[in-house]
Amino acid sequence: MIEQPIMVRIFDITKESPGVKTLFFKSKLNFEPGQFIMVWIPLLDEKPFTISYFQEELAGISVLKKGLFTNALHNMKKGDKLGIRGPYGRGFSIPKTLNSCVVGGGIGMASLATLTERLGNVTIVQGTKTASEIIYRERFKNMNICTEDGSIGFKGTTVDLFAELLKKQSFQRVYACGPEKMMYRIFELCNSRYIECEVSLDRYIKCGFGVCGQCDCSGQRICIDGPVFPSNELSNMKDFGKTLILKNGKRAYC
Amino acid sequence: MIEQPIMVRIFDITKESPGVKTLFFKSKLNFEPGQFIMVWIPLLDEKPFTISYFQEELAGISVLKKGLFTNALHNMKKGDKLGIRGPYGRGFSIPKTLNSCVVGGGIGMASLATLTERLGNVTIVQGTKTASEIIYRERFKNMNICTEDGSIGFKGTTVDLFAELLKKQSFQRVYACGPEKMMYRIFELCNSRYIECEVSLDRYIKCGFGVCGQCDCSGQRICIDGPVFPSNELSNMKDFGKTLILKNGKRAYC
Amino acid sequence: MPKIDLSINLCNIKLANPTILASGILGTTKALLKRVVENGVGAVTIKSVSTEPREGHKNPTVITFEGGMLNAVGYSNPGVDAAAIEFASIEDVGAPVIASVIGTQKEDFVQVINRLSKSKFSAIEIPLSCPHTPGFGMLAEQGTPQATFDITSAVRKVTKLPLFVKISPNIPEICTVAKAAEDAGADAITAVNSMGPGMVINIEAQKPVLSFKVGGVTGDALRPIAIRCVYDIYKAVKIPIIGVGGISTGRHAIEMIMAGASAIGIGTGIYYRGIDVFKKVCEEMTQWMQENGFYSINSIVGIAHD
Amino acid sequence: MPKIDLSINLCNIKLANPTILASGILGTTKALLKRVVENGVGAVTIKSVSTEPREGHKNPTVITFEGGMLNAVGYSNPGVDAAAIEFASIEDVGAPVIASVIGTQKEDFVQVINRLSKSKFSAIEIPLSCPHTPGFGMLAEQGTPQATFDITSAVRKVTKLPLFVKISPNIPEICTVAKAAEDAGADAITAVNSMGPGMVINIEAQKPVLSFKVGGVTGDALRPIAIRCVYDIYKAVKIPIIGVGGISTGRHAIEMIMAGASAIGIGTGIYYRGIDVFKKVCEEMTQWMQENGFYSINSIVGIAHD
Ligand SMILES: Cc1cc2nc3c(=O)[nH]c(=O)nc-3n(C[C@H](O)[C@H](O)[C@H](O)COP(=O)(O)OP(=O)(O)OC[C@H]3O[C@@H](n4cnc5c(N)ncnc54)[C@H](O)[C@@H]3O)c2cc1C
Ligand SMILES: Cc1cc2nc3c(=O)[nH]c(=O)nc-3n(C[C@H](O)[C@H](O)[C@H](O)COP(=O)(O)OP(=O)(O)OC[C@H]3O[C@@H](n4cnc5c(N)ncnc54)[C@H](O)[C@@H]3O)c2cc1C
Ligand SMILES: Cc1cc2nc3c(=O)[nH]c(=O)nc-3n(C[C@H](O)[C@H](O)[C@H](O)COP(=O)(O)O)c2cc1C
Ligand SMILES: Cc1cc2nc3c(=O)[nH]c(=O)nc-3n(C[C@H](O)[C@H](O)[C@H](O)COP(=O)(O)O)c2cc1C
Ligand code: FES
Ligand code: FES
Repeated sequence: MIEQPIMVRIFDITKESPGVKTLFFKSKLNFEPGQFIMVWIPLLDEKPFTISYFQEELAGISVLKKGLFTNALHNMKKGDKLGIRGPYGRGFSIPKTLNSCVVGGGIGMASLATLTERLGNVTIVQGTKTASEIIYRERFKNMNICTEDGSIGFKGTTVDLFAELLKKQSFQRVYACGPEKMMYRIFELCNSRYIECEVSLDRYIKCGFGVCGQCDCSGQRICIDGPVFPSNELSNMKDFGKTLILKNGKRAYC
Repeated sequence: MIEQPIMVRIFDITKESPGVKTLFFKSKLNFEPGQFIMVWIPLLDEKPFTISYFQEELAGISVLKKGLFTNALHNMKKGDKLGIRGPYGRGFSIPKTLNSCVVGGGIGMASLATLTERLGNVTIVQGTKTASEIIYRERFKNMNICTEDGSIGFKGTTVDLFAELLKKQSFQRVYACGPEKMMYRIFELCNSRYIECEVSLDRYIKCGFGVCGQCDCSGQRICIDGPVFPSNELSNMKDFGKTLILKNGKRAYC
Repeated sequence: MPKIDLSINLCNIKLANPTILASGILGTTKALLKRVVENGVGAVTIKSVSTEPREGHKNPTVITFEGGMLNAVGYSNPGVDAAAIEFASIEDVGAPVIASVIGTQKEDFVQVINRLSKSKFSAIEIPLSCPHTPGFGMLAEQGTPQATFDITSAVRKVTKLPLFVKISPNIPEICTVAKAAEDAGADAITAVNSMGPGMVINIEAQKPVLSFKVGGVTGDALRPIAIRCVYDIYKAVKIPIIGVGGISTGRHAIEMIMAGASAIGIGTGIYYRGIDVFKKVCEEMTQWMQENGFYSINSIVGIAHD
Repeated sequence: MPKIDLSINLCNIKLANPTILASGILGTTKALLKRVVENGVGAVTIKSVSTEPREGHKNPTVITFEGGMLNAVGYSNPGVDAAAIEFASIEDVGAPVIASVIGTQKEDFVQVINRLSKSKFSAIEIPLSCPHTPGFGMLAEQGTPQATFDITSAVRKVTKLPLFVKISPNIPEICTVAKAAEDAGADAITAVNSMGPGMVINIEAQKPVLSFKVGGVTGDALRPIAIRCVYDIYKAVKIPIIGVGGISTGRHAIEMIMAGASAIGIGTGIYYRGIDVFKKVCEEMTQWMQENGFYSINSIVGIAHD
């Protein structure tokens, strides 16, 4: 394998919410839910995105507008070219017939989308700050939605809603992706109830294939050992929920 | 494939004639009759030799003492190490059930030995200057032998003896290896009788895999296009039987 | 049969085996160094540290091609103050740790070394040879014999730790540079840094892939060059050599040691064979030594020479 | 849809396509040159010729490794008198033929060129950059800017044929050398010669494999270095560049042309893909150009530059 971007044309663009667009492109990636690709805009930069749609050689990434690079992605048009390489990393484990729940906070829902499709019958929790930020409403009809401002669904965070759900039912496995503090609390909740949990971590990515050391979390490389980690590994990762490493190598709090 | 010598230990040494020794070594070469290997003596040189024995992972080269390198080979002992790479080149074609004849002049017989074994029922002509130079007498019991001094067998050259044989019988295919002048005359004899002929040419070899251009014969590279050439190709090779190229690139007469 | 002993003594540092994690690969955190030690390495090198924090180049910073890898990370690092915290009580990692120190001028090297002096590093390495970071290495002419002598001398004055000078394969006068380092008091030569630089262009994008356009070449492509450099340097200096460049198997390691290396560095090999490349290389070396009648690393060093 | 046109005009030589057989590969006889032409090449280069016959180094002279090839042939050639006979009526080969001329001093170059002047060569190439032959190229310091200028000037005086100067990837000051060649009247730069040298040691034999111990590195390992060299030289000189190094596919050829090459040389590619590599590369280029909306080679030259 050669780790170099391949150029693909944007086949379609859909708007998921005011801040999130999905860019579709044709691709024969050998992709597992939870893995990511590196997206290159020549002369600008290259950044990691999860594949949020994957059907019949059409793949999509759902991009939350944040800074320079995601802005540039939002400004792209049908027919424009992007470089992609990957997929990289270890995805979610997908056991058959488990009673499971996915918990997505904000754009974290993108990482869980293809997993959710694969799992089929699964409890879905999606939470955002406010109603307009909820994505994939058409795609997943029976989501348990929550917003911090209560503008739609349950008022509160995904952690609050998940805790509510746990009062009524139990799960054999929980998958979470979102802000690290949120994931950490979901992980704790699961641990206290002996529920297996897998979360998809987020660190600054450079190489994407395990050599540069940029994406460290307690000796684990997010890009190749993760981004998905199960509870038993997370228990040994002291940095989880606490510190991350910036582009320049400095530590910062999550 | 990586074209670098692999060291093998000399497993056994047998004397074929006063001037010819066979060195055996264990090897899993994927070898076809007519192909050759490059034999390396570290710090000395590396030269081409045909595989003259090949049975159950035991391969042998029969070496005629000629100059510095073949002398060094003759001085080696059981257990000494040699580098080998290959096998290289195009070997003899081996059609089933043809009535065929192999004609070996001098050490040329070495190139024909494994072919002869593969063909099974085949007419064998071996010629040398004198009786003591005949090799493989135990190995091939029913050889038609000739010597220039008549000290054993037919008195004359392999060409003479082959011409005699042709008076009594015909062949569908003839294989020849020996001095180029001899091969050229066998080729002519065959042509005049519409017998298919294959000869194994001898040119100075450097790379062995078709890049250096040292082994040219009329635009054919002996090392990769040959060393075995069939009549129809030989007909277009003007240098065949006439000129060869020395180590320094100068032309000389065969 | 005598037992195979892979351990070495490199400038009075004891290594369980001759493999060393090369600088810039995974050496960003103490946790990662520890992980590499768990995977059987003999010693580790931290990612190079400068006085101030550096973001490095933008992505793409590391790519591969048919013959190896290209990188232009650009010396991203948190600066010496943060590094001193990250690598405090570095002795915890369980193997000797080499501090890689960079600077744009010799005072910087001195400053970084002084500020790291509280951590128990086993040696200092100064790469004067990066081919793709403005202000440093080859792009700042730190790789000339004179500059190598000057920087090495300045560093020598402020540390008693074994001092390794890391040099570039891109210069015809490599032996002169190695000699200059030796003369200035270096305890070992690390040979080599990445080669080139090289460039890969994506033809559909019509642009170089690396954001810095060019990057240092490592991996298989570099190995024969690195072997030749070590072979030549071995004849030119008396101090030990740490051979680095394209090593990913036990055979490669033995080859480098036969060329004259006393220890070997591995970087790109992690890409080729995983983070446990160190364990694999050691196992392969042990097996080869067993089969070929060698029982210590010392008995192999430089034996390809006449 | 416009027809794809691969033909180029290189210093007023018309080539059916931009592929050129690099010097030293198969260029030993007229018959082999003809064979290469039958396999679709745009122009061919003869193996370098000196005043006197040369045996070159002993075998092994050419080996391969994971990243490419190593050679130390050592400029074996029959000398100019025999070469003049071999390459008489060279126009028969059916494509432009470039004479590669070497010497230990500038008078040798002049002498060889004069003696070859009866043959209808289309251009002269002088490699000042071989890394493994004592008396020539890098081992005779012919690759410095000054020596390059001197030899090129001397040759310029005795031939009206297009003059190509072939330079080494092993020197930091590659652009200065290219500029020196241009200033001295070269019509094109051939970039690059083989890299290194490198060394491969057989660990069971405990000896370097090549009889000359070291050899020039070519093939995949060289490509990113060659691309970078051409990219840099393109900015430094106005004359065309023949890009050589690691090209074995149409994509590689396009990449080299985007870096700034007007034509491309192929050597080791013959090992990777056979003697018809030229045909394959041209077919692949044509298809790529079709798919990507390019119709002439000219429109691609240097477009990776900002
Ligand atoms: C495995 C993984 C999968 C991801 N999947 C998605 C996704 O599907 N959709 C989505 O919108 N976002 C995803 N992200 C986050 C996305 O990479 C960042 O939002 C994006 O890089 C921001 O770039 P920017 O220039 O717009 O913002 P900036 O202003 O440069 O940065 C905003 C924040 O984004 C993060 N970031 C920037 N560069 C990188 C980088 N190279 N690697 C990791 N994080 C970076 C930093 O935390 C930074 O604080 C994913 C991140 C990871 C690690
Ligand atoms: C395809 C092929 C298969 C061969 N198989 C055998 C074999 O099975 N047994 C055997 O005894 N000999 C074989 N030879 C010939 C053998 O390679 C030479 O006899 C040997 O190289 C002589 O080396 P030297 O140093 O002893 O003699 P030198 O004194 O160096 O040379 C004697 C003659 O050997 C030839 N020769 C020398 N070096 C080479 C070289 N690198 N390549 C080709 N020819 C060379 C030259 O014609 C020279 O005139 C074969 C040659 C070829 C091309
Ligand atoms: C991604 C990457 C980053 C590197 N960063 C540094 C660095 O910060 N300091 C340094 O001295 N060498 C650095 N190097 C060079 C390596 O330490 C090593 O010399 C080179 O990679 C050759 O070894 P290899 O072929 O085993 O990778 C880096 C190499 C790579 C591939
Ligand atoms: C076996 C071999 C012999 C060579 N001989 C010569 C030579 O005689 N003169 C020369 O200028 N270059 C010579 N070269 C260098 C090539 O012309 C070319 O510059 C180099 O191989 C890089 O291109 P490649 O990667 O396509 O092989 C030789 C290369 C090889 C592999
Ligand atoms: S991003 Fe380089 S190791 Fe993970
Ligand atoms: S020996 Fe090199 S081409 Fe045949």
